[in-house]
Amino acid sequence: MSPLNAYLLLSALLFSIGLAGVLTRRNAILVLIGIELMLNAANLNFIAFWRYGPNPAALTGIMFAIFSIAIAAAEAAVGLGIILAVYRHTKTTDLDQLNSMKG
Amino acid sequence: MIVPDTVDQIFVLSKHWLLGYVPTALQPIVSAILSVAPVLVVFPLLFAITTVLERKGLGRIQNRYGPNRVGPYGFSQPIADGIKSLTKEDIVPRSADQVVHLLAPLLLVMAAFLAYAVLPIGRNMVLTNLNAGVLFFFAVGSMVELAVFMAGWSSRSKYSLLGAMRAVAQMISYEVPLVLASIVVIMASGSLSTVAIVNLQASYTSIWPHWFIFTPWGFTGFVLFMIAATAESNRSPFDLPEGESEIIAGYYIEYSGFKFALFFLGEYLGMFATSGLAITLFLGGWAAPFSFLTWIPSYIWFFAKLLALICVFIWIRGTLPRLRMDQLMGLAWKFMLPMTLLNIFTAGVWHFMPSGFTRWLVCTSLLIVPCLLLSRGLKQRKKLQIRTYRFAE
Amino acid sequence: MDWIVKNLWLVPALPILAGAIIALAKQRHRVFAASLAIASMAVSFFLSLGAFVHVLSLGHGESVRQSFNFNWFQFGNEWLKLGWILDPLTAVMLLMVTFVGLLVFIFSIGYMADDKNFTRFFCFLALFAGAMLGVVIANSLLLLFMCWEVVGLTSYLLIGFWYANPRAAAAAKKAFLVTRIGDLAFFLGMAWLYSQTGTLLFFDGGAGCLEHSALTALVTHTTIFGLTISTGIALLIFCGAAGKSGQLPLHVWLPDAMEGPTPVSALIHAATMVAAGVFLIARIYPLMSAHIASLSVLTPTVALQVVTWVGACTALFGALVAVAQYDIKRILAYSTVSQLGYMMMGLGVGGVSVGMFHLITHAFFKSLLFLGAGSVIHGCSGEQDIRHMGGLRKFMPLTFAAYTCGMLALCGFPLFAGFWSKDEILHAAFAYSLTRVPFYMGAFGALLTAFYMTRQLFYVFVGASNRPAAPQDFAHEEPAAIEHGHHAPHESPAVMTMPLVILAVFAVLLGFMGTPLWPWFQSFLDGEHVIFSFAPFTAALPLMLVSSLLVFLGLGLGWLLYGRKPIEDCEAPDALEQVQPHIFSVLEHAFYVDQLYDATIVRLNTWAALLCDWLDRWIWNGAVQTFSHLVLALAWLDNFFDINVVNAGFDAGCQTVSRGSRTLSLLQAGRIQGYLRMIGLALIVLVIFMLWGARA
Amino acid sequence: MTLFFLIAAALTIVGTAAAMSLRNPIHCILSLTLGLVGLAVLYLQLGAQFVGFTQVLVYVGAVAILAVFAIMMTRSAGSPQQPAFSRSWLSGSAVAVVVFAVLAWAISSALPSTKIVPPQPAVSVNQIGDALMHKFALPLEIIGLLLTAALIGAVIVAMPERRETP
Repeated sequence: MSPLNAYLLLSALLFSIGLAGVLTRRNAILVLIGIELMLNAANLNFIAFWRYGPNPAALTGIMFAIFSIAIAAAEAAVGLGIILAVYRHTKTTDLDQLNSMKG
Repeated sequence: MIVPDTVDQIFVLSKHWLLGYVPTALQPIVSAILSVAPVLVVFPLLFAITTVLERKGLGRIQNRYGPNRVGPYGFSQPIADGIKSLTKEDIVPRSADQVVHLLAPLLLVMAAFLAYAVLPIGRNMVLTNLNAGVLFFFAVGSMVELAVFMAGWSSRSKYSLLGAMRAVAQMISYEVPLVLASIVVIMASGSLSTVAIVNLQASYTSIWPHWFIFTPWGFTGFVLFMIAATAESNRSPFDLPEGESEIIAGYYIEYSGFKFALFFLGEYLGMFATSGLAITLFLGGWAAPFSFLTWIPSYIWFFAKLLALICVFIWIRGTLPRLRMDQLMGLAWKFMLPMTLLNIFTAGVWHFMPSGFTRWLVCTSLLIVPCLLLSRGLKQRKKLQIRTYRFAE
Repeated sequence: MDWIVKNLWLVPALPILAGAIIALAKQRHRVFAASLAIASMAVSFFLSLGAFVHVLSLGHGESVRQSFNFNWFQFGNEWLKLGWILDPLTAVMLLMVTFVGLLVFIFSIGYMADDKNFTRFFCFLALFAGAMLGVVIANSLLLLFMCWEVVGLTSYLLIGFWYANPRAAAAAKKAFLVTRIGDLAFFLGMAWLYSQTGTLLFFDGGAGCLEHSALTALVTHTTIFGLTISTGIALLIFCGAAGKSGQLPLHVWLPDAMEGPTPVSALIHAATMVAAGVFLIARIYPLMSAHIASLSVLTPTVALQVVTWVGACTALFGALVAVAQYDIKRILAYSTVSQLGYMMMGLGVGGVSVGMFHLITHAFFKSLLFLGAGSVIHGCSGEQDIRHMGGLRKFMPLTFAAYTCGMLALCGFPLFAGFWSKDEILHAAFAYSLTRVPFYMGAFGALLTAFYMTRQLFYVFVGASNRPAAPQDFAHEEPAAIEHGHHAPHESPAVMTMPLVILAVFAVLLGFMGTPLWPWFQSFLDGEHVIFSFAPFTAALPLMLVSSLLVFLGLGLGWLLYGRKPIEDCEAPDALEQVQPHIFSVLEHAFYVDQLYDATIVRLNTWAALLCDWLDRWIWNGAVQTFSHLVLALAWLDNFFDINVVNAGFDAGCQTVSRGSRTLSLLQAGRIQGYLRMIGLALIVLVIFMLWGARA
Repeated sequence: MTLFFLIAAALTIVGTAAAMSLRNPIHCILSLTLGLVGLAVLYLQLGAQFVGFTQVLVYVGAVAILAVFAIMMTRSAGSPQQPAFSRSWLSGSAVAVVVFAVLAWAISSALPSTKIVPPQPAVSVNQIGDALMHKFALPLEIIGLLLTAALIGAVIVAMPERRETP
């Protein structure tokens, strides 16, 4: 069980925990957090592969992680903004009720 | 001079001396403990002294004696306070969220102590010489807001929640100018590690030290940094969260006894940490003010500057009235933020211009003119609007 | 062109105009109608006289014929032309028709005096006279045919004058239909002639259909059975003539036509109309006698042979049947049939002049006989059956005298008009190149003629007056006679007896214009100079003796059977009947020809009608019904198909689509987590797929 | 598989699991911050100090607070009346488990379990700064643009409509 595998397994676990959160939680904000978690799992992968990858000096892993964190932050901000707007409009953050976008 | 050097490094040498007696297996842990322990002892003592100093200072400003009953001239007052807070009953509201209620003060103090890891108290007397020291400092600083919120929310009372919300909003608003102000120094020094920044300032030309404060962007940076710092630690003009006259005691209203004391400890430690960073960034850290004074050990200078800044804080607390919430916010986003960005710009200009009087003239004018304009914007007397609740309808 | 030729059209136009005016007059304008009709007839007569004088003055040869043609109407780029002609034939006929017509008009004033529809009668008479004159002067076969039809119409109207009487109406209808059959053949012939020659004008300055160029064209082509076209056309036209003149197959209507008033019978069924057929054959004689140049001029063509044979048979038949009739007018009718047969035979064997001479003379004495019969009926207040008459000699001496002159002329008593004309025919028949049989038939016919006329004379005028106390069935009597009451028979008034006397004079004297000694009439018609010579007289002498012998024989027989012992009982069977009852009954019923026709044609007609009715009712109607039902069934089927298959299928299709869409829409239920779940599954599949690929 | 790694991993997993399963949203956020700090520690352990401190600064400092604010403003701070999990939680978690199983299987089967551990790469902030300024200059600009846009967008979206009467 090489350290890389360990980290990958950990990130896979993190990812599936985030996915479980997204799929099961009723509150929109917690779903958003679940998504954040999944993104972080991806970041962990980046850093793990950077650390145990063939060419650590290239710093691509780190760069990717940094940019990913930036984007995740932006996404979180906009997501929460939207959730607030939805709440103001429909007075609820319960995803099961927010199903007007349907066929 | 040999003598000052050994005196200067006395702590470092003693630590290595002690380490010699420890078995190698435990050495990393023991060395960590040995370097952390003095910090954990020195700064709480400093906290005790500043409480007394502050109360006597405020008294003198307000033309009255401070505490003078306990010990000589009231200087053993902190011991009495300490015993009082320990013996007081620790009341926790029934509806409070027990776990979060307990965790809040611990997280606050922990965050404060973590901040000292990167401050260079003396020549090579720094706990951890991190490459991204300043970043570490701010990362840890941001946990304070979370702790404040936990405290406010967990005690389930409207006043504490209101206080917490105000505190968090204020701290977030002033964290941005704080970081931007420090960025100026990082840009100028080209490194994030605090030790490198201080070493950069430790050199002298003739007798004048190369402190950053003696540059136009340095001085404005220092002023902006100090304003943001006072806001960060909820002191004096920005102590809206625990404005006694309105919401009694802010987010730690439901705390009593030792947890209450911890809150105070955390607050003061936070103040010491940010002023420490100010010292390392602008006032040359442990560097002596004049070349001929370098014989005095470096840590003496660090603590001297620290005491000076503390007195400034106390002085400001005594003189300036409390700001209104919207004035506070306006100051942060309409004055501080533009000024810091401008400061970064002037630092850039400073860096590329050839040294000389023109450089000084250009940079100072670049800074003073917008400062006057922006401050005029703040002074407009805005009609006091009816309070609109910003609750998410 | 002289004035008379150009204005020849006035001759027929005046009577027609008078007829038209009288038609507008009211029933009570009796005097006005009569005078107008007679006036128009008189003017026509004078014009005809003028025309006759003009023709006389023209001299001889081809220039004798003058015709006036005009464009009638245009169809396509051709003009249809009509016209009238003035030649000796026309002149003679004009004279005869107008003169006899005038006398009949005068006679009918008296005869119809008591009739309610007096004006209507004169209107029809005037119309008939005009039409007859039209036929005479016509230079175009089309114009002739038109007038021919009007003549047929007026004969129908006049026969059926007392339309209230069903027998009269039936007789009129019968006359009209039978002549119609003949006219049909006539029309076909005309059409065929037009198609061949391209014109219907007789004489059009060389281009007419009776002129040399057209005739040669007709003769050269042959149709079926090797007959030349001219023969075919001639025969068709002869059928028309046969119909109108009552020749053998189509003669049945003539005896029944006696239902009409007696002046009608006199004018139409004795003198003019029946003569029209003979005149027609005389008019188109060049066509009939046209033959290819190779044959000699005198050999009779097929058409003429047919005319001859038909004429001969009709003559014999008419004579035979007349012997066994009881009705006074019916005897005269059959005698007319027989005489017309003689005329046709004359035309066939002798040529135009022979036939026409007998026609003219016959017109006079036959109309005399009819008018005489009319005055007798008038006298006996409508009694027509000769067995109920007798001994009228004492009551009606003038009528008796005129009647005997007519009877003798008819029989061909020497020196009377009939003798000369009938002798000419018999002479021509004797000289007939092909066969001698027509001559023998003609001779026997002459014998019979003499016999039945004497029988009639004795029945009516001689012997005891055995009028029955009360006349049996009144129904068929003339309404006029009924009011007359039953007092003794009396002489007719002057207006009726005067024409009789005039006609009697002509019946006696007319013969002398065409005797073999001085054949003026024949040469006048042939357009040659008349030469006074004894040669033909001496040649014809023996034949004349033979015919007069026959006449005396007939008279004797008649006196033998009927004259010797006066007839006492009207109910007793006829003398001849006692001798030969079977033959007598056959003759009396006219060889059962009517019954034959009824049995064959009429029944065929009814069957055809029934068949058509059945056909129409079941076949056509059935077809239409079945077709409509078929359409209905089709419509029902279509509706059924539409509802159950199309609609149902479409609805089912729509339902499945909507159901499918509903299930599909569940996929997109708006639940975000649902979508994410799907994405998760997709991720799994993707990874597995990638790995699977990698490991393989 | 040092002890230190195990502790940090356990910390992260416990934090995130709690974040996804606790009833009270605020508790979820707090446990999330715990998990994220654990993750930052993992980054430090992997030698990426800069990323670790940014992780803490960005997530614990900003995103957590933002989430807390969002929760406070949407009045779902109190313990929620309805059940915390959506009706079809079973299938969701099942999918997650299967995803984990597949990924785990993929990882374990795909990569060769080499034991050799490459040396700890020493990365200084200067190197990161250089890389940012040179190799990754364009992405940096784009990220700057993106962040400003996100900033403005979030403000506009969350701003109450002007017609709101006071």
